[in-house]
Amino acid sequence: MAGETRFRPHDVMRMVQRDQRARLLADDSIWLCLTCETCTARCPNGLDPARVVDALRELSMTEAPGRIPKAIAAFHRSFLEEVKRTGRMGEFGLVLRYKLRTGQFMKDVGAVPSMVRRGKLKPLAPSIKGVKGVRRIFEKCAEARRANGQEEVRP
Amino acid sequence: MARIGVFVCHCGENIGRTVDCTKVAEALKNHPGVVESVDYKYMCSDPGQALIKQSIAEKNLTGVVVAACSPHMHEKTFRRAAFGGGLNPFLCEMANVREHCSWIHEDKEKATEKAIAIGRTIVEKVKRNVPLETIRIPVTKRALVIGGGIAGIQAALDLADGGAEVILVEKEPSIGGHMSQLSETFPTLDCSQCILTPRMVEVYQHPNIKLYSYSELESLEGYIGNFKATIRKKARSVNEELCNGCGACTQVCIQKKIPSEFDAGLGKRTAIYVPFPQAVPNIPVIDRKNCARFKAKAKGILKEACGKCAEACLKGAVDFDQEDRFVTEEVGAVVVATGYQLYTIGKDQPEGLQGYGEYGYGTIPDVIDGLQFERLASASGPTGGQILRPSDGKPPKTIVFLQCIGSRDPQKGIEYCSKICCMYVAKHTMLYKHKVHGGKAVVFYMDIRAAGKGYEEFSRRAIEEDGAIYIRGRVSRMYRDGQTIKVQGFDTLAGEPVEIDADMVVLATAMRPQPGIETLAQKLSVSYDRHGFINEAHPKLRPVETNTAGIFVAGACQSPRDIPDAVAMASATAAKVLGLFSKDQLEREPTVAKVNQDLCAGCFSCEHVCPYGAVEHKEIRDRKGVLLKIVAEVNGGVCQGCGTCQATCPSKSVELQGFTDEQIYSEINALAGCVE
Amino acid sequence: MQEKSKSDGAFEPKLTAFVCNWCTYTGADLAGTSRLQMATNVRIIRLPCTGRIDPLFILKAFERGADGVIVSGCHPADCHYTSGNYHARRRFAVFNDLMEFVGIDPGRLTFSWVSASEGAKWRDVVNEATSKVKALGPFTTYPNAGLALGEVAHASA
Amino acid sequence: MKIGYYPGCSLHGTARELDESLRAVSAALGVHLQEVEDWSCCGATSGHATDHLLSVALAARNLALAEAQGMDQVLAPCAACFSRLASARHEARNDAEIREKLPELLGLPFTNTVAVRNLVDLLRGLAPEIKAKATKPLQGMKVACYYGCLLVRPPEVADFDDPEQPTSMEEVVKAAGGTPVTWNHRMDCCGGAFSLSRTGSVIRLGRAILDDARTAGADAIAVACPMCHSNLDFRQSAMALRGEAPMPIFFLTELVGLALGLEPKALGIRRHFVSAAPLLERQCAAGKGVS
Repeated sequence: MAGETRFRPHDVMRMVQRDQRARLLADDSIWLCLTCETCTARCPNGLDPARVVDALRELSMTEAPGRIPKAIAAFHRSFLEEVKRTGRMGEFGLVLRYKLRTGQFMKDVGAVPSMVRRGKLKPLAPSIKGVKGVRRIFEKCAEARRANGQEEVRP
Repeated sequence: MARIGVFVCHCGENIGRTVDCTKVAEALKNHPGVVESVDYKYMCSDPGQALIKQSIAEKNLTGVVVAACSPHMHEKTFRRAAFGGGLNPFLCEMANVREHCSWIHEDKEKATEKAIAIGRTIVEKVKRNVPLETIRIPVTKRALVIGGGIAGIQAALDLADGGAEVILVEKEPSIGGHMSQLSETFPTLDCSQCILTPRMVEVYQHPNIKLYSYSELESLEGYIGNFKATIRKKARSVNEELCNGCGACTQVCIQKKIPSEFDAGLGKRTAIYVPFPQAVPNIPVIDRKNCARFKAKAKGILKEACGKCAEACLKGAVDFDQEDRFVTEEVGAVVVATGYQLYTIGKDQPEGLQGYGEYGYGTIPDVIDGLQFERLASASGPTGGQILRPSDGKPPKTIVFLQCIGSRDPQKGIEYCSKICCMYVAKHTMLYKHKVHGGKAVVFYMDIRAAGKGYEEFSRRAIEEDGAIYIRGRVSRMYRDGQTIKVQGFDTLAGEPVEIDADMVVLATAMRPQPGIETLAQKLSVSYDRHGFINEAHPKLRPVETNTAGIFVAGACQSPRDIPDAVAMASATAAKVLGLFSKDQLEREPTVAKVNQDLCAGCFSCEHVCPYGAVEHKEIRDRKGVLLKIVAEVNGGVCQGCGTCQATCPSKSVELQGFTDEQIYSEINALAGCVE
Repeated sequence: MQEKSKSDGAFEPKLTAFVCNWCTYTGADLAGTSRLQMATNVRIIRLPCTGRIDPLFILKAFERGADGVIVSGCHPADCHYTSGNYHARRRFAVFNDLMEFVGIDPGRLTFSWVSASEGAKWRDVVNEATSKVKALGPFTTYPNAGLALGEVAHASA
Repeated sequence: MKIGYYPGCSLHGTARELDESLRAVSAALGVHLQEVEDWSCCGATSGHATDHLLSVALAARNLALAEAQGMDQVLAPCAACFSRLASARHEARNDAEIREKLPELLGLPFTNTVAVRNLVDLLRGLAPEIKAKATKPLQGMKVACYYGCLLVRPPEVADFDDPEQPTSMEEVVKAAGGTPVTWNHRMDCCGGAFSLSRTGSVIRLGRAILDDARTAGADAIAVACPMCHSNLDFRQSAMALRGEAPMPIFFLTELVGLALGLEPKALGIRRHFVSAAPLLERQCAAGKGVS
């Protein structure tokens, strides 16, 4: 994915060293990282750019939420929302939420019948038994963020 | 009554930062027997030493304690100062409050407390020191040089020209080392063999040099001026006395496809072989692992196989039954010059190191290392100096060179810089461009480190005159794409990815010490760092000495070195050794054992444990010559002062001077705060 | 006998280290030049070789208030004096039993080999011995002091 | 052999065939899969891209459940789930602060005693059995083994095979009687979680992978990750710009199942978007075992 980004892993590391937070967060490069971990596996200095990018994304959620590519933010929100609701990621629910967020109602619609035919798309899934435990995790993590003075990550 | 002076050194800030030196001096001032206790910024400086000398005279001191660095650092300095002040030097001792205190602790209060305790301990010891006289021992004026590469050759020649006898030991069948494999050398592009081979011949012909090729050091005993080296002469299977180097044997050998070590695996050799035409000595050796006759024997076949080389030899020099032989040589000094090996690019890596799977772990035949490229570029190489791909023998139109493979990579390889790669890669691009006109040379580098006379100019020449393309950045991976190698990397200066279709890739792999260096270092009792490089005694002021007196180090076995460095170090070791040999006798510390012959019962337990055979029998007779008893006596010239005899003696009648029971008990007591 | 040193109320043990000049002392120097931080509880007594160490030194150290003792020299086969450490090793094999006999917990005595290039190992030896002795608490007296020290001396010789 | 089983969300949805084929193959090989009761989502990319602590805790919940249910190892057949669970285990082992926080976050005891294993790791261990029980070996089928990202990277988390030149998938394919091809894009990323949000990227990355496998002469690609499968299978029609021949994408378990003589239907192979039928018929017609 580095080919599609403005800042590549080494640029990101350099900018972090030079504390160019604003420039980094104003760009969507960090959101285009797929966490394939190649940078981390090959860094001769044993650094972990993949984790740094994760940390930057976390920062970006609270410091520059407007800068996150809409489709990607919508995807992550929809995903976490679905997990928080049912304890698992139901693809139907995820896609539904995503489409409501992005307004791309028609995208991939043609694929729906073939998906259903192949038994790959199930209707809205019921929650798991221990969904309260999952919600507890979301709430505790939100608490921890508030305690650190960070804003809540809002799924 | 003891009158001790204590001198506390701040060592600039090295001690003062974590130890309150003034407080240490104050505390020790009140210690029984101490009549003078002061602190000073730099005790080892001239004014510091003058302070000690002055106090000895003014306060009439009977002992001196310098609380400063390790005795290994400055004991000699301060003993000389004490002597200058009129005191027997052995009445001066050091309390180590730097290496053993200020540098390893951060808590100032605790460190100060500990420094005081260390000071007290040594004060108590010095109170019990007695004047000792220096021992003089003879020097064997013959040097052992281990390793016959350029460093060993230079050291041997300088020593021999300076009048010393030299024993040169080389583990390979020929001297010459890696330098003999090189095509041309930076920064002058002069032919490596043209400058090296005359020196190799000179070694062979020098009346003062005895060469043991295909030999290794088995063991080393003794001490400075008086070493005894045992050398294993590996079975060459060719009688060196009879062989005249005609080469008939190698012509008839049936094994012709053994990868040649000299050609870095790119060329082939026979099983009986001379590594290269200019080898010194020009005597073949049989590689028993690959020889048909020995292989048959190893398989248990009784019938004698092959033997063509023996038939071809008119001198009858081939000797299949030869065995390893051992010779001993007495020498006064040792120079270690065992050189380097390259980081392997294969998948199998030594412990702690990883290979480079993203570069194919050496599975792509046209990915080679620097030494292999040297062989391709060398007129004496497998291609006669033409640059051709190992896979199909075609000249490569594009070569990509990757620097820092293994070097500067603490994650997968080693963190140090191998120093020579920037320069030899620049040289490689030039050699390539001179030989393949229109060829494209691309270099991926992290930094260009060209510090050396003419080096920066040389690497600029590669770029500006010969048109090598330098790309700052690393290659993320490469793979075979039909006949070419796809090289994908990143140009950090342009800020964009690059992809190059290369015909050949040369990896500038890291320099590592020779395998087995640890074993050798242990035989020599010299220390080595965690990479296996031999440690010098002091990184700045004693760069060619080791921690063991009489053993010196030159070349790439100490750290990555280029040829000028290795040669300079070699000459420096020669100067050091010749300096040592300029004296007929060496002075040695009188830390030797002495027997109290009144107490000795003559059980000779000491004789059994003495590693040096220093214990002799002495007859005690009365005035009329009647034998009263036989007691032990220690030969002070042979005794090395380990003190094992003293710990063993049942009647406590032998004592190691400078480390007597009384002195050690006083130290133990002092640590407990008991001062008598 | 001196009172046990205390700071912040926590027990700070005293350890005496008998080390050889060529390997461990130099290794400890290397720890210093490498600025490796370690516990402050160990005091070093430098000897030419572990072969010089009389088992009585160790008993004496305990008698004089040490809570722990470290004995460290060259690795086997690395002795500067060829074989001093072998003699030491043989001697201490016998000595270990004696320690238990007089009632010293063997955990208070650490034997190790630290070469001149093992600064980090020396740090580990110091830290581990210190924490081990810390856990054992102060050494008060020979619990089995049925026999006088003199007899111990003869037993060990 | 008994092993804890964490299917993960995809195996109940788009990657049903992985669940089906895994269960079928396990039964045939005598591996008892004990599903972690009441498992929840591992958090996936959306977790770790937005809240580090959340990502560790969501994954750790499942490890804690497995622990409570008496398991000592858990199989996570989805490479992404494997990576998240293994990361959580790795973090909890190396970060004392997180380790101490976790029981409170989860409301469950957690001592981090459950090992996490991936699908390829498990099958490689079973290679001798696969070979012995392969009644219909995949003779002649040229398979490009596609590892993707998360099976081997980062090496200290995955702790499995060589991070740059792994061989385990090839070993499994060989045991099943197939012929692994040598190709270059074995470890490149397929676009992962961007299937919905950046479909264009996924198509670009996927095409490079398919092209390379084709050049290497592969008949099919084997994967061990629902995301890789979805991107290469579901999105393949969009990647075939120049009308290239379809390239069936198999889960590694499906190939093993075929070799063991299981019915394609029981393995869920009919659920693929790119039909495997022509390839399987060719194999059959050539008398090469696979029905």
